Amino acid sequence: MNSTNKLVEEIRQRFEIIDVIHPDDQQVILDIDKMHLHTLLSHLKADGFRQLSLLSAVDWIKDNIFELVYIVFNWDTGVHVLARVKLPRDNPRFRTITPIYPGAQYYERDVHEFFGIEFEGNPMSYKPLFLELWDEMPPMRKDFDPEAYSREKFPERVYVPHFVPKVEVIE
Amino acid sequence: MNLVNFAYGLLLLLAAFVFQTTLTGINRKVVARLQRRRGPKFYQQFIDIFKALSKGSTTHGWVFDFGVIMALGGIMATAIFIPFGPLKAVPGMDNIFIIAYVLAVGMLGMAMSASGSGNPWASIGVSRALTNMLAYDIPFMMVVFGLIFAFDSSSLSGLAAIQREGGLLGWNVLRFPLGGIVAMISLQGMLGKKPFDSFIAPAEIASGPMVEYGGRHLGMLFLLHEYSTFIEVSLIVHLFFGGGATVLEFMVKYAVIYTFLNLVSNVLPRFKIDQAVTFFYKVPLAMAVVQTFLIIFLGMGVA
Amino acid sequence: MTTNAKDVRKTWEKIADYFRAHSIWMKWYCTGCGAIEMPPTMTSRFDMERLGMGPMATPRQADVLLITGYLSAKTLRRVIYSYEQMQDPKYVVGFGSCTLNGGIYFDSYATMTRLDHYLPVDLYIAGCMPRPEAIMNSFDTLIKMIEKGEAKGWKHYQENHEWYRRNQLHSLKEVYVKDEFHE
Amino acid sequence: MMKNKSMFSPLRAWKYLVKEPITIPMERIFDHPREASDNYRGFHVNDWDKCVGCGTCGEICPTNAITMLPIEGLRETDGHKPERPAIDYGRCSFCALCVDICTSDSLSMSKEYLHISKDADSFYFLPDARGMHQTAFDTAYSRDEVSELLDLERYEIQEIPHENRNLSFTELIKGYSREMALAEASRCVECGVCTYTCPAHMNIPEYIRSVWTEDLKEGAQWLYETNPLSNVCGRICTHKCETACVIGQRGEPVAIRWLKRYIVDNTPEGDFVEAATARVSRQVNGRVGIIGSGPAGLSCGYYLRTMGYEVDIYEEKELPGGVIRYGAPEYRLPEASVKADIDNIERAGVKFITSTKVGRDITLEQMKDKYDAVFSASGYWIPRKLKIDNVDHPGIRFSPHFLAEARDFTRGKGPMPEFHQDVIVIGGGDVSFDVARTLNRFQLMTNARAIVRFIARKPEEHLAASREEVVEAKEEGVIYHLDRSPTAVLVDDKGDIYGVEVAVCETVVDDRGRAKTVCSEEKEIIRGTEVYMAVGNDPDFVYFPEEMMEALTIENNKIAINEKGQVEGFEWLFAGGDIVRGPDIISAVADGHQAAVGIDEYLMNRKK
Amino acid sequence: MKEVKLFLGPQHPGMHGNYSAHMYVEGDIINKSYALPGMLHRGFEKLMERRHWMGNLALIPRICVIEPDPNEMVYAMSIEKLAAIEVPERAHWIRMIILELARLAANLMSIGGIGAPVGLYTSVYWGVADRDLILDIFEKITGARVYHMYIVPGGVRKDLPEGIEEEILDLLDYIEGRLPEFYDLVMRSPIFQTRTRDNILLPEEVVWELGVTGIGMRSAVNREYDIRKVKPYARYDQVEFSLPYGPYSDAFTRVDFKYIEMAQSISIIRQSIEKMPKDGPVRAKIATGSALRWQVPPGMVYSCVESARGEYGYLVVSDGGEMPYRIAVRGSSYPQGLMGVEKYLPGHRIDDASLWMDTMGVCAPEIDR
Repeated sequence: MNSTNKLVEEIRQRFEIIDVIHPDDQQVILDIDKMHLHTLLSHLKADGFRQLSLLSAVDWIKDNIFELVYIVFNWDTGVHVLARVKLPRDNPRFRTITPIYPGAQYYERDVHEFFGIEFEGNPMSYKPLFLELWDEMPPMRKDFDPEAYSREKFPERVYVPHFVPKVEVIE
Repeated sequence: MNLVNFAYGLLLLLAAFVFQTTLTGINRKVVARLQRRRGPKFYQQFIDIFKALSKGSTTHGWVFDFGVIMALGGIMATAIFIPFGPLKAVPGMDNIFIIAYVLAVGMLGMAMSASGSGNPWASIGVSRALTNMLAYDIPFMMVVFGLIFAFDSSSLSGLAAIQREGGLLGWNVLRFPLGGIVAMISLQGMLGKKPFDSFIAPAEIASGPMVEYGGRHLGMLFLLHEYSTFIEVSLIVHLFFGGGATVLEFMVKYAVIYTFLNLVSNVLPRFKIDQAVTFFYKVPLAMAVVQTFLIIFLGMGVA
Repeated sequence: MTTNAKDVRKTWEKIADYFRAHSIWMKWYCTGCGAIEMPPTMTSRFDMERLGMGPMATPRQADVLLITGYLSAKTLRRVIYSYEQMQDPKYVVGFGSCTLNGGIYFDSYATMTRLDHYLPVDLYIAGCMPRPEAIMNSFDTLIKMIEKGEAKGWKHYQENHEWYRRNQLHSLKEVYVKDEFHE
Repeated sequence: MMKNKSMFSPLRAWKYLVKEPITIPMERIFDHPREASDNYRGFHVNDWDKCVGCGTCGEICPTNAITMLPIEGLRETDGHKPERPAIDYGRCSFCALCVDICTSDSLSMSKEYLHISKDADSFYFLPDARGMHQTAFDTAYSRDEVSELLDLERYEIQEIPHENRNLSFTELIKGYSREMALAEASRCVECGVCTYTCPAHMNIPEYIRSVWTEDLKEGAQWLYETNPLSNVCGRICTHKCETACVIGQRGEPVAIRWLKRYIVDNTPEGDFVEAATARVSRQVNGRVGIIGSGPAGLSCGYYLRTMGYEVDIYEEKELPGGVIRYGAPEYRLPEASVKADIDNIERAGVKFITSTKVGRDITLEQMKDKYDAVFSASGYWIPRKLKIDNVDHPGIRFSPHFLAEARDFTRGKGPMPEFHQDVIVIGGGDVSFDVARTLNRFQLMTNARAIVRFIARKPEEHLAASREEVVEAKEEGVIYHLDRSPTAVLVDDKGDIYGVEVAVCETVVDDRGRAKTVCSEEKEIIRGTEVYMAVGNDPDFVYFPEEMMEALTIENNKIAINEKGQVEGFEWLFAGGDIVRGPDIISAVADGHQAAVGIDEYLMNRKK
Repeated sequence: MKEVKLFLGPQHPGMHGNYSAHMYVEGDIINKSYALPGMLHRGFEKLMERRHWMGNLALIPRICVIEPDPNEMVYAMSIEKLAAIEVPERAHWIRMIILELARLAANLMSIGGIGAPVGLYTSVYWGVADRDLILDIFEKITGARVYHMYIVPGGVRKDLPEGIEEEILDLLDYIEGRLPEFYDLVMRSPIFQTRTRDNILLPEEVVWELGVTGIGMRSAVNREYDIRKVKPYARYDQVEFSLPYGPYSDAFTRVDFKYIEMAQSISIIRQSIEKMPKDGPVRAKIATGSALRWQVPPGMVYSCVESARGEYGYLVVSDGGEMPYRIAVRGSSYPQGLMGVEKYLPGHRIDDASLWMDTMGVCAPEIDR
């Protein structure tokens, strides 16, 4: 954790960090207010975290929030920073980070498609990507039941078994 | 041309088809060897063609249908003029110019038909095929003109006979080695073998002109392909390898050349179309120019 | 007179079926996982060209459509489109669990569960995914079926087109899709 | 790598023109397909002789491919369900998790991998040992200890230290800690085989799940569903469920009894009481009298109460509970536990009329008149005597009386019973061990030395008592004289007992697995000054009037009843517990419940 | 010239897998292009939330069919981090052997498969056939050819079968002997070089803009950026290997690097077999009880490994239950497969579109999930 401690110290001095978690020695989770996320990411990018590894969301349906996770990576130190922000679950919207990490464009589109989170400033993100003619709520939301959907849309096979259950009485 | 000649011609056509298709089948086995496998049965190509002919097919307008028939007719008509070794259906008509002319009808029909399908891949394929044709035809024709100039004959059998008089060394490929190389490279292009097959490249343009063909249409396309291969390889055998005094000699020469080209084809990747054109205009064309220069102005190789 | 014509047709069909059986060109469409066992089957180790089979670039040229595993709704539309472009007679082989009853994706919102609802399937292969040996054997079975004239899925599709189309529409809403929407 | 290009280097590939291809020959694909590897995950094979039909394979299956099909011709027995897994090869992903988790080791996968058919239904497959196409294939993938997905070892329950535990009557088992209980509960696979075997058909998987999800209130509700004596049963149940438990097929069964105990010990009292009383109906449909407040009586009373009947339970002794109050020793079943259960039943509205013996203080006829129905569960209280010399000697003491006295003492309601310092216990069942260990404790509590000699006809592994009793008693210093059959109590000139004469016996197991004990003529003398006999008890049917006794069918001391608990010939009279089934607490609870249902049905029908 | 709209895929022979790109073509030049993913979308992330931690074992490898093992590894690693499990030493080494064999197989398919877009089918036939020999080894070790389900949380599922080490070493010798033949056939061919040299460039800025990883990144940024080096997992810190890197990334370099990486993989496997403890446990339990009730302590963790195409990562979120709460997958070719196609495929000729997909390492199933 030594390698990340300095980094966290530095970030703490500049930003209000709500919480810091170290899942392993080369990884830091930073909970941050959504006001500060963009400045944090800009700072991190200038600090060597040049790659956006992943942008995704978690649906905490019990707390009625969406959590966005931005994972940035510094190839020189091998440190992943997971910056997390929370959004209300009803009418979730956030600002895009494409000006900082252009590669986020499709991740945002992905998150929009699967969670329904809107990213202002990224018009591309409103278009469908993986799904075609989707007519339900965004499928990765926790209250979406894929099995029910599947049953309704894609009927299952009902077998007419060939085998006669073999009668071999076990004493 | 009377009825007997016509029947004779049909018979030759049949022989050419059987011969070329069998050879294709055998070649598939040879290439399979190269690829460390066993390959299909030697008569697989027949089954493929007949199967295709037995299937239904969709038309894409009369241009599409007519083009195929026109192409097949044109090519088969050309094939009749090609001497099968010493055998000739229409004596005196095996003139290079006639062949080149009738061949063009076939190619045109093909291009028409493919464009008629309306598929963009097919259009790209056709334009590539035409570009390709332009690329290999110029060096090839230049060399052929040199030959005609040298021997003062444009008859295939005549040219072959002249070569045979000089024995093995009389073969044009040895008399005019540069021209021979140019001809072989051009033949590779004519046959649409790698590296010059960009007009049917499956990985690029989904088999190009053939993209919309299926069933009977495809069967005809296969027939057409066999005949055009026969015409093109025969052309080279007659022009550069002394033709055939006997049918067997012709067949052996033919088979060796065809197999050799196939083997070369299967260890090479393909050029992009612009690279192919550049290549043809750089290497073979230069060689052809030199060769023709040597023939015309120095008389080199001319007995 | 009529019976005579029928008999002649029959003989002709028999000959045609022989050719069709021994020269099966497959549609080169990797719809799912099972496609990863196709390259070994096609290439030197198993060499399915020995059976007279080979991949073809376009649906027009192909005789058999291999559904190599699960089909997402998105793929299913394109598969149906491809199938309808193929020339008669045409055959469909379903690979592995997914084509039978959804396989491991039985509860997925994106993939179909049973293929024979949408396309007539001539043959199924067990496995997830089937090994090349199983694929080769299935082709052998298919060849025998065609020789005997048993692989009549395409006719079934023609005759029951309504039913198939209804199922397709139920699951997919639209079968033909314009792809521009997402650009 | 070399990067110079060469027109000719690709031509090197031509060398393969003369080399043998690597293609697999056709016959090794079609005629004799290549054999799969020894580890291959091919089609399933299921050894029906081993399979217990637990359905765990279907639970783990990530594709829902496995359904348990009821098989005609198979019977449900303890630890076996008459079901076998059928596998849908339209789902299966050949992950073999089912093989790894198979409790009975019956599932494995073979080298068979070819199944091609146009018939989709043929992909639904009921595996047996013969493979998919009735051809033999070698077994390939099978479970080993690395790929094991079950937890085969029990988590240790906390016990009081072994040293000196026999100095007092403190309960031996402390119970599970939260972590251990969760760990133990996590071993359960929820197959439900135990439910069938449990006489009371308790919802065992459900309450173990409640432990797992830490919803103990729900757990308590599940317990009261079928058993109002969970405190008791969580401690001294004979746990037949554990012998049926499928985890026990290969490892140690889940400690079902201790998990039940964990629920009763850890549920907040309020929740527990609520679970017991919430289901009680306010409506009154009738009145039922019950003879005997043992487990059967309590259970019947409780369930009748929940169905809306007024219930009076008659008890001869001072306190209700019967065997659980006057039988089991304190170190197994503390008074507080008994009280908790009985209090809850009382809270539910069951009335106890104690110190009232039916037949003495009230006659059966009176009861018949007073109540709409009567349930008799009077139990076994008359000690059996061995047919040996001097068996009527006054120095011989019997288990019911001794244990009752001991229990009164530990409860603080009586003096310590009198005993000698050198005693012999004759028995073999759990009760005899209760006697021996209680004696052992008494001796050590009053003296530094204890001599308890234990005589049984059978060797250790064939004793009727539960295993832990045998082991623990030995640890505590009870001296075993096993394989000895008493033939006489030896009395000296003064009339005092000085020992027991025994014959040396041998137990052999025959081909069918039945044990048979044969005693030789060889005799031994085991010395001791007092003999305790714990060889079983008999019922006391004195409260039945004579004419009734004649009408009743009594075989082997057991009254015949129908499946509703009704005594044949007397539709108003129901019976249950020991007098119907022989001694077993959980069976008695089950009988009580069953009789309650029977009574309800009878009275409802009568009303109409 | 008129602009024509063309579909590259999903059933185009030049497309690897069920993936599609729409191209607006003028002449032979691509003007605009868009990726159309989703044909292989199965909703994995959703399905994983509905299965037990162990049941997911069947699902995980199916995310990427070309190289399933990194999926298993990264899933196992995440759980091990969350549950703080110590993996037995021998298991680490076995995992490395499996992962490198998988990388070898994927690269073999790739260096053979590079023949397909350029029309050199002989190399395809060779490459796939040789890869099949690796699959035979996999079958012996894991019981399946493609979806191994072998690397499990806590270790590996079974110990190595007896004598497999020799077989692996023999196979490595064979493959090592075959590599120069591939090189002669493909890489030294002047026509191949004409097509690939100075073609399909990947400049450093683009790498950072998109987030391209793997060989593409290493060949462009001139650094040895590889997860195995930067944050070693398993026992990669105890073997010696060095990966190729360079400042100029064209199609040829990227294919060329694959040859070097294969040589490195072979070396890593040999070292692993040598250094691996000869016996010992290979699996640690991740939780108590039966697999139906295995739970993973709550938390969030991101783990990544280096697949043949770059950084492969899972974001695993557990709420302490019997099933994952959320798993997000970072497929290594996600950036180039989606945004790369949109921004950097235009400008190339349609002849090169398929080659672009191939040398950029676009793998459809891991993008679609």
